[in-house]
Amino acid sequence: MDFGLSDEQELLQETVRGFVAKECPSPKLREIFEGQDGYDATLWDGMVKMGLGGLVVPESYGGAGLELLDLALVVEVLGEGAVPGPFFGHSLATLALTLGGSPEQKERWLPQLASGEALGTVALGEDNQAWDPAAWTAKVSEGQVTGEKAYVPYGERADLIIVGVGGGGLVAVTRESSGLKVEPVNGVDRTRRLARVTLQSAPCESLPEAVADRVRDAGLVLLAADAFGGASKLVSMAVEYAKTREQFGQPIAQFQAVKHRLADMITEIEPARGLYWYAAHAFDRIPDEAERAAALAKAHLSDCFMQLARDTVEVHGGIGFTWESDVQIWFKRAMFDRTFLGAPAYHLERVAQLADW
Amino acid sequence: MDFGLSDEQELLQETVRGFVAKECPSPKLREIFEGQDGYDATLWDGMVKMGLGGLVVPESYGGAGLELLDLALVVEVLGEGAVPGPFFGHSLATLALTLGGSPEQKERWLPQLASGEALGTVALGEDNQAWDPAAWTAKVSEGQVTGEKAYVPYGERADLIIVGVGGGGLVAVTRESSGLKVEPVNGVDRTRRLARVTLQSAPCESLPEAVADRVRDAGLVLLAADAFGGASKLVSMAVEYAKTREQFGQPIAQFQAVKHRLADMITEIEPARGLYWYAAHAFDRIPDEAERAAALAKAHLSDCFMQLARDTVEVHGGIGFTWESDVQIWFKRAMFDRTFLGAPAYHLERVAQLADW
Amino acid sequence: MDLSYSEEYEEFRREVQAFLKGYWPLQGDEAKLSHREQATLFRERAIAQGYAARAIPKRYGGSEREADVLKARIIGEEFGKAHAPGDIRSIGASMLVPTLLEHGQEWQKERFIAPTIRGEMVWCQGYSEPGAGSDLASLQTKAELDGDEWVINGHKVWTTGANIADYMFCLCRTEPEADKHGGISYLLIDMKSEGVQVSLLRQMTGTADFCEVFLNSVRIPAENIIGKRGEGWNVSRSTLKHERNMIGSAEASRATFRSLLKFAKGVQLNGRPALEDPVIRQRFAQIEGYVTAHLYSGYRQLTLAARGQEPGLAAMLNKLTSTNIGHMLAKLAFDLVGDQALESPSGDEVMNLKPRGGQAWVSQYMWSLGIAIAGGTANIQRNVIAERGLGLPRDRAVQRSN
Amino acid sequence: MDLSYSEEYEEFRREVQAFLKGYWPLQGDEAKLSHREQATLFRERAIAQGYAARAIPKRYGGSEREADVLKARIIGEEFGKAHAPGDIRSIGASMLVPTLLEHGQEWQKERFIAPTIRGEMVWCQGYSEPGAGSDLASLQTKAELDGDEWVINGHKVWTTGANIADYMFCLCRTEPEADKHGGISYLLIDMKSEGVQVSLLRQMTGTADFCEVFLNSVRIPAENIIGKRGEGWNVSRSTLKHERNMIGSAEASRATFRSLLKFAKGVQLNGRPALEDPVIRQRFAQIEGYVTAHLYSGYRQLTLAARGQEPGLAAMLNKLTSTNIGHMLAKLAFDLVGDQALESPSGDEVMNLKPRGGQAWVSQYMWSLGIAIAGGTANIQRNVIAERGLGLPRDRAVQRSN
Repeated sequence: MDFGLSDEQELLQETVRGFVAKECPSPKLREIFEGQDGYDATLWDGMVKMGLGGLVVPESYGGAGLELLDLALVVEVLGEGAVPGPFFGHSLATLALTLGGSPEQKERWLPQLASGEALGTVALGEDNQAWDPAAWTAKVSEGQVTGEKAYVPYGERADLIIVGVGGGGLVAVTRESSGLKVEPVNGVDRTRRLARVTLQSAPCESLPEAVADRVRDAGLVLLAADAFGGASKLVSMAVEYAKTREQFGQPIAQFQAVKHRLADMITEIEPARGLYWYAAHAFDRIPDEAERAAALAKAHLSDCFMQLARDTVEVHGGIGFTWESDVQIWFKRAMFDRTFLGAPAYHLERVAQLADW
Repeated sequence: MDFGLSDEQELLQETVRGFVAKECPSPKLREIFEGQDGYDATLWDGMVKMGLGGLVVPESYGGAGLELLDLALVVEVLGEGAVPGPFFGHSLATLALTLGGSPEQKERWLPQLASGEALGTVALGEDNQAWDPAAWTAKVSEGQVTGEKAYVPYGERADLIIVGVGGGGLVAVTRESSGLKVEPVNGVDRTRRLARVTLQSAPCESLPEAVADRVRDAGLVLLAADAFGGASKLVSMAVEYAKTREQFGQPIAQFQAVKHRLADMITEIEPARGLYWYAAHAFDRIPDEAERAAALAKAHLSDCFMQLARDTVEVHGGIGFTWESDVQIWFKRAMFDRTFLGAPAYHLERVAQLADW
Repeated sequence: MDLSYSEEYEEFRREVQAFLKGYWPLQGDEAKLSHREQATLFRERAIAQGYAARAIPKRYGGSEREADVLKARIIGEEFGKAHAPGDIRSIGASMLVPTLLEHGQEWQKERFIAPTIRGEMVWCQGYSEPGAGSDLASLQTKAELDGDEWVINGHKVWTTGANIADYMFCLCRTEPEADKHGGISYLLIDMKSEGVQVSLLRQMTGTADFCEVFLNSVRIPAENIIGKRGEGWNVSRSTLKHERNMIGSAEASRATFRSLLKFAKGVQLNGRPALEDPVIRQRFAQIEGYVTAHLYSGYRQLTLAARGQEPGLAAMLNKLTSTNIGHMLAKLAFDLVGDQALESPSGDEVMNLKPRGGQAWVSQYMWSLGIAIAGGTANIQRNVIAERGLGLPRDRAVQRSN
Repeated sequence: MDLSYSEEYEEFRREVQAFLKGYWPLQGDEAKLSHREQATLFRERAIAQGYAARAIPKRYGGSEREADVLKARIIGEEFGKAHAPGDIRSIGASMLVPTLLEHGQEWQKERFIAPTIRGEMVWCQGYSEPGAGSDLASLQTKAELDGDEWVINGHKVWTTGANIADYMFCLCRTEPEADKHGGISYLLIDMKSEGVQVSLLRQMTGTADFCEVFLNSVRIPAENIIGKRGEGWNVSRSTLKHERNMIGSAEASRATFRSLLKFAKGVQLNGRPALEDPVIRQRFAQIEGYVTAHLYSGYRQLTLAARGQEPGLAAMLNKLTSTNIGHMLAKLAFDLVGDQALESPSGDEVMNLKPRGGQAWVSQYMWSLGIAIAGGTANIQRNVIAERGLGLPRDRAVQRSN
């Protein structure tokens, strides 16, 4: 029994961490955050060159052939750095095709997605919090899809959109499809831009395997991993600030109220890393437990992230509420992680149902 | 508009407070607490002599003719002192007869109850948290009542028991009734003893007016008032302890963690006194709002009381968890106030329903 | 306990209602004036009638009436129902004017009070600095007397309304040799003075409700000081005392509670009305307990004040109670807003987009509650409650640094 | 990440299972012995087999095996399933024995370890005093050397099992001139000595799980000291280190969670099964998040230990996490227990009544969790996490008093 990472996995995290430190330090991050479309070609190209574009794509299609746990480990590090860009949607699209595509579809799309030649994304949720595949209403008829998908990561930029449709199926729509309208959403998280996708008899291809639930579960795990990374980063920001900010002639970290709050913050997040590790591992190896573990990890970690974001603002005082402070960037990522694919209360109820409580 | 007490009401509280300080100081309280039946004849006689036995009994029947607000103000002070004895059940019995009895029944019973010659109590709840009059199952047939009443304050000692029956009615049963079995319950709160009352075709008299809901509401207000008094007392115990207990060469009140917790404790309870004042006032004067105000006051204040009891134990450290410490006496009264007549969650749901949410 | 008003007060209420019926909204040509002009005009009439500026002597432009919290409350209620402009709620009226009345020289009162209460002169407050937040008295902005002028250099932050203010009341260090609190003076700065530079401080919501003010060799007349040199700290404390409000914070909490409840009635959560969700119902009922307690505590403080008694400890708790309720409401709002939490809380100048959907105001208000939670303010409040309210020992670091 | 055991370990597990099948429960005449005698007998065989006392050298009665957390875990799992008596979980075995191994003299190890790990010698811990709780080092119990004996006077509290213990390991002040921590020695007291008086400390539940020990001119041999004079504080710290447990607290939390869940499945709340109440469901799921996180953190620490790496910060959080979970579970239990909260949590000797109903154990356990919440312990934990874990400045008062 080994509840830990392999040397390769630790190396992977370190490599990505080094890349982020070098290619996406705070000034760069803020530039993209403030920018028009939350996308930086150099940064994305760098990630793709590292092989991050096709982490879970089989080697036979030009990918790294890794598993969800590896992908989640990378997402943790990207969450730590609040790295902006289309990685989340792209990864889920590659996973959807890998799990559910026909050999021909894989052949056609996966190499391009892995190499970064094409950008993928997923269009899952619909209005009224319809995140559950069973609740989707987009309709497919004679190779054409019609419907509204509410929050599509980097929908404006994606070449390929994996769209969730009624009955829990997935179809692929390309950028060039007629009947495809993509409008930017004025999203809260400027590091992960969203679009609203309207499909009006848009030509599409169905993925033959029914993997929508699996893709949703993978998404939950990745949001949980991002939340763990982001929350850990917030705690270190709060700790650093408290050590340096002085009031009444001493660092505020000297005040027991602040000191104990910081202790509570690290106690909230540090033990929770295993929740996303286990959920990813279950996705890869223990299918019976995967769905519930994913729901629990997402509910718990995204709620922690949000709470720690509030705490971090409070530790910072007024400055923490300014645009100028970097805290806001993670605060808004916390809002994204908490809300996207369904709020904690929703997934906690699923946790209860899936255990037959 | 005047949201405050009259001079008479302030005097009433001061008088009772003086009585409690003199007649029920800690050693006396502990003696009764440890004792066989949680009853002290001298203490009860003293209370009756002050007129507390018939506070809400009309003057024409030998009482003080006061209102529920006055009664609640007395209960607050008794809660502060954790005064043991049958006051709660007795008061509700006098109220039930005053509101719901026939002239003949009032004539027969109220003077005895007001003078303390006879002791009254109420048998409301049944097993499975059946506190709501609509949920009662005791059956009346041809002047005889049959059923099980779960938690009857001082049921062993009462001369007259007002019993809640199916359909939400109230009947009076006397100590001498055949078919009446009273067994002591090993209750948590040794200052308010309980009994289980089994009625097997016990002769009874119905009260002609349907006042069970009113009696229940009055009970909720009195528990809220007791909770306010008890919680306030706990906060002062915690404050006093923190000022005197030294660790690391200073009073623990000097540690910000303790200091802030005490500030949070007083902030929790002090503003909430108006909840029971208003609920009592509504009972007396604003019938449309009485039921909901009573439910809100009981839910809020009894929950505060329990939370502050936990907090007070924590401020005291290990000593707070001992039998020897007086904290336990209020801790257990908090358990009583929180549970009796239904837990906070139950009444919060009623608050929602009564507002048509 | 009597929750009705006595006949005297009901009569007063009818008078107020009659006045409002006759004078608001303005009629005829007056209705064509700008809203601000209309407000000033109406306010003058309300002052003449004794319905505004009641605590201000007539010679400074007030209506000089005997303090009567119940009448004040009736005026507030009736003006509120009629949406009529009553006492101006500016920082100048609520903080500077009481300070002037207590500590100002005669010429200062004559010059500043009347235009401030009419809303013609707008003030901002220059207290906080980048290095002086909860430890306000550590402020570093310097003022040196040069002939008959103060020369001021420094940097103020969180200055609400500095971009539209005519004047700033400001704490500056004038006696560098004195101890921490003893070296501060309370000065009035004309915002049009040379060397005053105001910039907006953008919040994480994207909007800018606060300013920074840079003071670069700003010169003001030596006479623009309230109280004596080095007494500014105490002068400003009396300002903070006036800032306290026995009932306002509770009524604001209740208003927010009600609007969130109203919002919840129109919201679906996971396929059913949000208010049918038992968890949401419990949370609303729980918060209602706190909101109602807070409100009744305000009524009680009001009653004590009307009787000439001290509200004591209860008054010290109002602010922390409001903050706590704000916390609970913001968290609940968060869970009600659903997927709109994915959308920006404000218009976005970069993308030039407005928030979608008529209910976007909720996310706006969810964020604005967020402001209340920021800062060491709640901890400072806890210190005050513990030390002044419960008589617990003072904080050693705070004591040492004084 | 590999949550299965490798073949080597599966083989080891089969060996353990085979041993248990052969030896537990005892058969024939041995089955007629008292439970305690059976346990001692079986434990000796388990030690011989290498399934108990693995860290203890053979010459002190142990089985002296190489440290292997996974094997230890397998033994724990299999002995648990078979309800077989494994390593004795006494305070002597978990705290005194490791201390003796690290600091004891040869004769002390030989004399005390073997009977302690066999369960024949029972210990209690004399640390806390009425005036020395979270500030343990302020203890006042005095020991003075008189010839070849220590003469001890003082008063210890919260001494679990003092009423049945043979010996107490005890902190006493032996160097009154030394500084706070430097004046303490670690002594071993025979509980049968004259002047030792034990009384039960009754808790608010009505039961007595703790004792007070009064030491009145108690004389013990001078050689009954572990470490040198004045080094007792450090000796005791190593004891506390041994007390830490990477996984035990998490497994205990999970066991409590499961038993509460099981209880909830049989409970009705307001006329329907408690687990159908959406609020209760949410709370269980929320707590499961914390319990599961805690457990996985334990697995990770175990894995790091197996790899010879330091668990670091994570290990410092175990205790506070357990306390937090205990809080949540106790509160939930409170809401599940319904009207049984009106009943006494323990038998009542005064009224000679037992708690009614088969589920009365819940209120029992609701209270026992209460114990964990008492005391400044959680705040001390927060200090440790903040100072040693996050590198924040030390508490001034604590520092000053050292």
